[in-house]
Amino acid sequence: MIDIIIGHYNYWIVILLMMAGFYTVINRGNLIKKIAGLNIFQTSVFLLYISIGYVNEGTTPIIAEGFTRYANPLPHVLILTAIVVGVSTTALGLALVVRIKRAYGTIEEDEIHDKDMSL
Amino acid sequence: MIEQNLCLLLVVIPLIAAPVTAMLPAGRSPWLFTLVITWLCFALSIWQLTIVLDGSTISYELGGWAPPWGIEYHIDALNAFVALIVSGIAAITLPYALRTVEKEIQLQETSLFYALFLLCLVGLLGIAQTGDVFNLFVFLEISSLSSYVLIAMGKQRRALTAAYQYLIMGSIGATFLLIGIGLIYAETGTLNMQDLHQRLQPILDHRTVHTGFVFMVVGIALKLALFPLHLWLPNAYKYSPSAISVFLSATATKVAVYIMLRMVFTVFSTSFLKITHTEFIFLILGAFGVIVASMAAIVQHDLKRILAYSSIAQISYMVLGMGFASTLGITATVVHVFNHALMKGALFMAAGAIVYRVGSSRFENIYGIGRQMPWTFAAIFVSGLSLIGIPGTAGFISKWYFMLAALEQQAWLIAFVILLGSLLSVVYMWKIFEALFFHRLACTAPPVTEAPLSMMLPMWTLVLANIYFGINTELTVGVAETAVRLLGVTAYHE
Amino acid sequence: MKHNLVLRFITKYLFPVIALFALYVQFHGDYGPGGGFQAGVILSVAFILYAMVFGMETIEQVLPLGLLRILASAGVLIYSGTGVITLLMGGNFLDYDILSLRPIQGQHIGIMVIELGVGITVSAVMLIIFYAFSDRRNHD
Amino acid sequence: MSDQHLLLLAVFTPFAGALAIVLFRHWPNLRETVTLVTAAAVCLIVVTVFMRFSSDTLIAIDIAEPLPGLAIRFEVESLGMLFALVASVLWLVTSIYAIGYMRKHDEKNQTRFYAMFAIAIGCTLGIALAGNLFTLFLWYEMLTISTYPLVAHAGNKKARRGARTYLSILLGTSIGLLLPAILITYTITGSLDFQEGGILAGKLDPAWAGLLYALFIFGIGKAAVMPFHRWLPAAMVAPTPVSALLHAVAVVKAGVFTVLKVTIYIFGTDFITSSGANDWLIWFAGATILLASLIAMVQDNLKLRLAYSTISQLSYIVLGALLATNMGLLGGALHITMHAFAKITLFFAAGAILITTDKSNISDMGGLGRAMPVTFTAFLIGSLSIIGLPPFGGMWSKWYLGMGMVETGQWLLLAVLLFSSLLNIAYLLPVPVRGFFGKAKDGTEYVQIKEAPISCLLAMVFTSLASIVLFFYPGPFYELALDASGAR
Repeated sequence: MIDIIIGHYNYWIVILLMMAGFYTVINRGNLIKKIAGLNIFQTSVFLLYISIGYVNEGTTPIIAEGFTRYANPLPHVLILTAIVVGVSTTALGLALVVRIKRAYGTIEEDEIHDKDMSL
Repeated sequence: MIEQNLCLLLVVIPLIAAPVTAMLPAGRSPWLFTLVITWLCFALSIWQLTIVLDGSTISYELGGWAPPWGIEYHIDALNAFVALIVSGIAAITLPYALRTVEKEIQLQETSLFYALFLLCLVGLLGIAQTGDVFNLFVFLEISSLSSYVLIAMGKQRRALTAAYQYLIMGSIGATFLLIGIGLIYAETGTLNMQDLHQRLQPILDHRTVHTGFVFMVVGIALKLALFPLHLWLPNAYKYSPSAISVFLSATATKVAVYIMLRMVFTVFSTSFLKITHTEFIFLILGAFGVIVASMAAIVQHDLKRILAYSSIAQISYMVLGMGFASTLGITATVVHVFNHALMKGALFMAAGAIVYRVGSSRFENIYGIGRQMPWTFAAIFVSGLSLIGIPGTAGFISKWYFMLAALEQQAWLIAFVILLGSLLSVVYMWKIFEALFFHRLACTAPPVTEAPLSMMLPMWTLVLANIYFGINTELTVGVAETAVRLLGVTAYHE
Repeated sequence: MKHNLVLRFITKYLFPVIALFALYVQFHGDYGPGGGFQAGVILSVAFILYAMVFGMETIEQVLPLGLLRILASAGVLIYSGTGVITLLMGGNFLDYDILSLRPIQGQHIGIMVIELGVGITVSAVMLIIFYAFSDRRNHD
Repeated sequence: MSDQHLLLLAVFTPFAGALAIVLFRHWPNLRETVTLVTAAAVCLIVVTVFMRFSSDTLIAIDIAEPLPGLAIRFEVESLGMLFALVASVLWLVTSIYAIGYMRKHDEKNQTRFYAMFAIAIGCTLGIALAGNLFTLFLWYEMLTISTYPLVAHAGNKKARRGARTYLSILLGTSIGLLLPAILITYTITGSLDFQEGGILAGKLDPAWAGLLYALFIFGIGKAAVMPFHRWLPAAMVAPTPVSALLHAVAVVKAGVFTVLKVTIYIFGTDFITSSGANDWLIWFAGATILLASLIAMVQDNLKLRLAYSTISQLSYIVLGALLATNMGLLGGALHITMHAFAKITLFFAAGAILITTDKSNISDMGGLGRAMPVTFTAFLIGSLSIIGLPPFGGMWSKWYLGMGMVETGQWLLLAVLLFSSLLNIAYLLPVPVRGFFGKAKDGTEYVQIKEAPISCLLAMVFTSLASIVLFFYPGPFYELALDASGAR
C-alpha cells in the first residue's frame, strides 16, 4: 500500500496541483488570480505528460556513447507544444484583463457584474 | 501535384495567408486577399469531397514520417464534409464581412482581424483534416485562441468579459482534452487515430482508458457547449462582431461535434460506448439541453441571444443523435451539422444586418423593423422555418432523421423531447417574427433602409440553400451515410 | 533606474552575452537541447532586460512595433515556406529529405531553416507581448 | 402541354401570381387585374385537368426526392380533383368579392393580402393534388404558415393574439401529433404512398390502430375536431374574404380532406372497421357536432357564429370518414363541396353587412334585410342549404351521411345528425328573419343604407345560385365523390 502511494508520487503531485489550480479558477473572483489558477492547472498536466515519458534510469534522449536507455522523447515534444499554447493563452488572458481594467476600472468579477447590471 | 497534396494545402494555404494578411496595409486589401484565400479553400474542399465521396480515404504523412510516429492526415467522407462546411461558411461570410467590419472594427485593426479570421479557419480546417489526436488539440487551440481575440474585438465592453469567460472555459476544456489524450497515450503509446482504435480494442476495460475517455468527453463537451457546460456561449455570440457571430455559430461548435464523433466512434468504438453506458449520458444531457436551452431562448429579449440559446438547443439535438449510437442517429447528427450551419449562418447574418442598420439587437430597439427591412425579415422568416423544421426546408430533413432514429429504438420519451423542442422553437421564433414584423415601431427609432447588397447576397444564398437542401438531400444524406458507414456504426438491433 | 550605475553597467555587458547564448541555443538545437523556442525567448529576454534598465524608448528606436509585427509574420512564413518548397520539389509537406541530394543533409538544412523561423517569430512575439503590457502611457 | 405538367402549373401558377402582385404593388388596378387573371387561369387549368381526368388513367409527376422513398409527388385522384375544383372555382369568386370588400373597407397592406392569399391557394391546391402523405404534409404546413399573415392582417393586439392562437394550435397539433403519426406510419410500412385499400393493413397491430388513427384525427388540427377547434373562432379576426375562402373552404376543407385521404388511402376502410379504430373516435366527432352547434347558438357576433357552425359542419365530414363505409365517405366527400358553397355565401353576406353598415352583431341587424334584400336573400339560401333542405345542395350530403349511419346501425349518431339540423335552423335562420321582419333597436328605418359593392353582390349571387344548381345537377362532384368513396 505504502509502496503504491510513494511509488506514484508524481501522480500525487499532479493531482494536488490540478485540484489547486482548478479550485483557484473556479473560486477566485479576481481575473488575474483566475489566470494564475489556470496556469497551475495546465502545469500539472505538463508534469503528468513528462512523468509518463520518464523511463527508469533513462537519460535524456540524445544519442551518446555508453547510454542505452532513453526517456521517451515524444511526450516532451508534445508538452513543448502544449506549453507554447499555454503561454499564448496566458498572454491573451492577461491582455484581456488589461483591456477589462481599462474599460471597467476593476478586475473583480462581482464588481464587473454589478457594473454591467446597472446599465 | 495539387491533387496529391490536396488535404494538406487546405490547411497550409490559409496558414501562409494569415501572416501575409497581417502584413498588408489596413483597408480593403486584407479583405480582398482573405476573400480569395477562402474561396480557394472552398474550391479545394469541394474537390477533396468529390474524391472521397465514394467511400475511399486519403492518407497523407507530414514530413514523410509514417504513422504512428509522424502526423498523418487521414481524410474520409466525414472529414471532407466538415472541411466543406467550414470553408464554405468562411467563403460565404467574407463578402458579408466587408461592410460590417468597416463599421464595427477600427480601421487600423482590419488586417489583424482578417489575419485572425484566417488563423481561426486554419484551426478549424486543421481539426477537420488531421488524423492525429495531439495535432487535433493544437489546431483546436489555434482556432480557440483566435476566436477569443475575434470575440473581444466586439464594440461593446462586455465583449471583453464574454471573451474572457470563453477563454477560461475553453482553456479548461482544452486542458481536460489534453489530460485525456495523455492518459490514452500512456496506455497505447500512439496518437494516431486509426492506430489508437486498433490498440484500444483489447484494453477497453482498463480503468485508465475509462478515465481518459471521461476527461476527453468532458473537455470536448465544454467546447461544444453541451448543456450544462454551455454558459460561455450566449454572451460570446451576442457581443462578438457580426461576421464572427456568423462564422463561429455556423462552424465552431459543429467542429466540436465532429471531434466528439471522431473520438467516440473512431478512436473508441460503438461497443465501448455501450459498455460504459455513455449513450445514456448523451441522451439525458441532450434531452435536458434541448428543453432547457429552448426555454431559456423563449425568455430572452434580444435577437442574438435567442439565436445563441437556440444554438445550444440544436447542438443538444446532435448529442441526442450520438446517444442513439445507431446508423440513423449518427446520420441525423451529421446531416444536422450541415443544416444547422446553413440556418444559423443565415439567421446570424440577418441579425447582423439589423445590428448594422440599427446598432442593437435588443427587442425594444428593433420592434417593427421587419417592415422597413423586408428582405432581411424574409430571410429570418425562411431560415426560422427551417430551424423549426417545417417540411420543404433543410431543418425538416434533420428532424425527420432524429425522429426516425428515436422511433427505431422505440425511445418514446426522446421522441417526445424532440417534438417538444420543435414546438418550443416555434414559440421563440414566432416571438422574433412578431416583434420584428407585427409590433408597432419603437417610437424613438429613426427610419432605416434595407441592408446593403453585399450583406444581402450571402444571406440569401444561405437562405436559398436552406430550401434547396430541404428538397434535394443527395449531398447531405449521401455523405452522412457514407461517413457513418466509415465510422463503423451499425444499424440498431434490439 | 537612471542612477543605478551597477545595474546599467552590467546590463550593457550582459546584453551581448545573452544574445550570443541565444544564437548558440538556436543553432546547436540541431545536435543537443535547444532550438527556436528557447532561443527566441532568450533573445527577447536580452531586449526586455535592456528596456527595463534603459527605458522603452531605446528599444523602440531599434525595434519599432511595426517591424516586430513583420518579423513575427515573417517567421511563420519561413516555416511554412519551407514546407511549401518541399512540396514544390516533389516531396511531402516538410519532407526535408528532398532539400538536398543526401537525405541526412536535407534534414539538417530543413531543421535549421525551420528553427530559424520559429526563433524569429517567438522572439518577436515575446517582445510584442512585452510592449503591449508595458506601453501604458496613453491609457492610464 | 402534357397532363403531368398541368398539375405543376396548377400548383405553381398562384405562386407566380403572388410574385406578379408584389411587383405591381404600386398600381392597385393592375395588381387586382393580376389577381383576377391568375385566379381565372388557375380555374381554367384545374378544369382542363378535370376534363382530361378519368379514373383509369394515372396523372402523376415527381419533382424531387428529399428523403429516400419519399418523393414530392403530385397526382390526381377523384377526391383531390373534387377539392381542387372547389378551391379554384371559389378562389375566382372570392377574388371578385375581395376587390370590392378591400376597397370599400379601406384595408391597409392590400398587396400583402393579395399575395399571401394567392400563396395560400397555391398551398391548398398542393394539398389537393399531393401524391403521397409526405407531400401532403409539406403543403399542409405551408398552408398554415402562409395564412398566418392573413389572420394577423390588421396588425393590432387583438389580431396578433388571435393569430397566435391560430398558429400555435395548428402548428402544435401538426408537429406534436400529425408528424409522429406520419413517422410511425413510415417506420412501420416504409412508405407513405396513397394506395387503394390503405398501406397499414397487415403491418400494424390492430390493437394500436385506434391510437394511431387518433393521432391522425387530432393531429390534423385543421379539421377542428374538439378539443382542437379553438383556432377557428380565433381566426375570425381576419378580413372577411379570408374567413370566407380560407376558414370556410380552403384551410378547413384541407383538414377534412386530409382526414378522408388518410382514412381511405393510408388506413383503408376495411382495416378501420376490422380493427375497430373508429369505435370511440366517432363520439368525438359526434360531440363536436352537437357542442359546436350549441355554442353557435349563443354567439351574437355573426362571424363567430358562422365559425362555430363551420366547426360543427366539419365534423360531419370527419364523421363520414370515421364511419368508414362507402355511403359515409360519399356523404363526407360531397359535403366538402356542398358546405363550401353554402358557407362561403354566408360569409360573403356577413362581410357585405360589415362593410356597408359596420355591424357585426346579430342583435343589431334587425330590419337591415329590407335595406339589403340581395344580401339577406343570399344568406337565407346559404342557411337553408346548410340545414339540408331541398332544393339546396346541402341536402345530398346529409342524405348520404344519414344513409351511412343507417347502414352501420349507428342510430344514436343519426339522432345527433338530425338534432344538429334542428340546431342549424335555430342559429342560422334568425339572422335573415330578423333582417327582414325585425326592427332596429332604436327603431330607425334604414333608408340611406345601400347594398354592398357590385362585385360583392355578384360573388354572393353566384355562390347562392350554385347551391341551388348543385341540388338539381350535382353531376361532376357526385361522380368524383362516388369514385373516391368506392361506392360505385
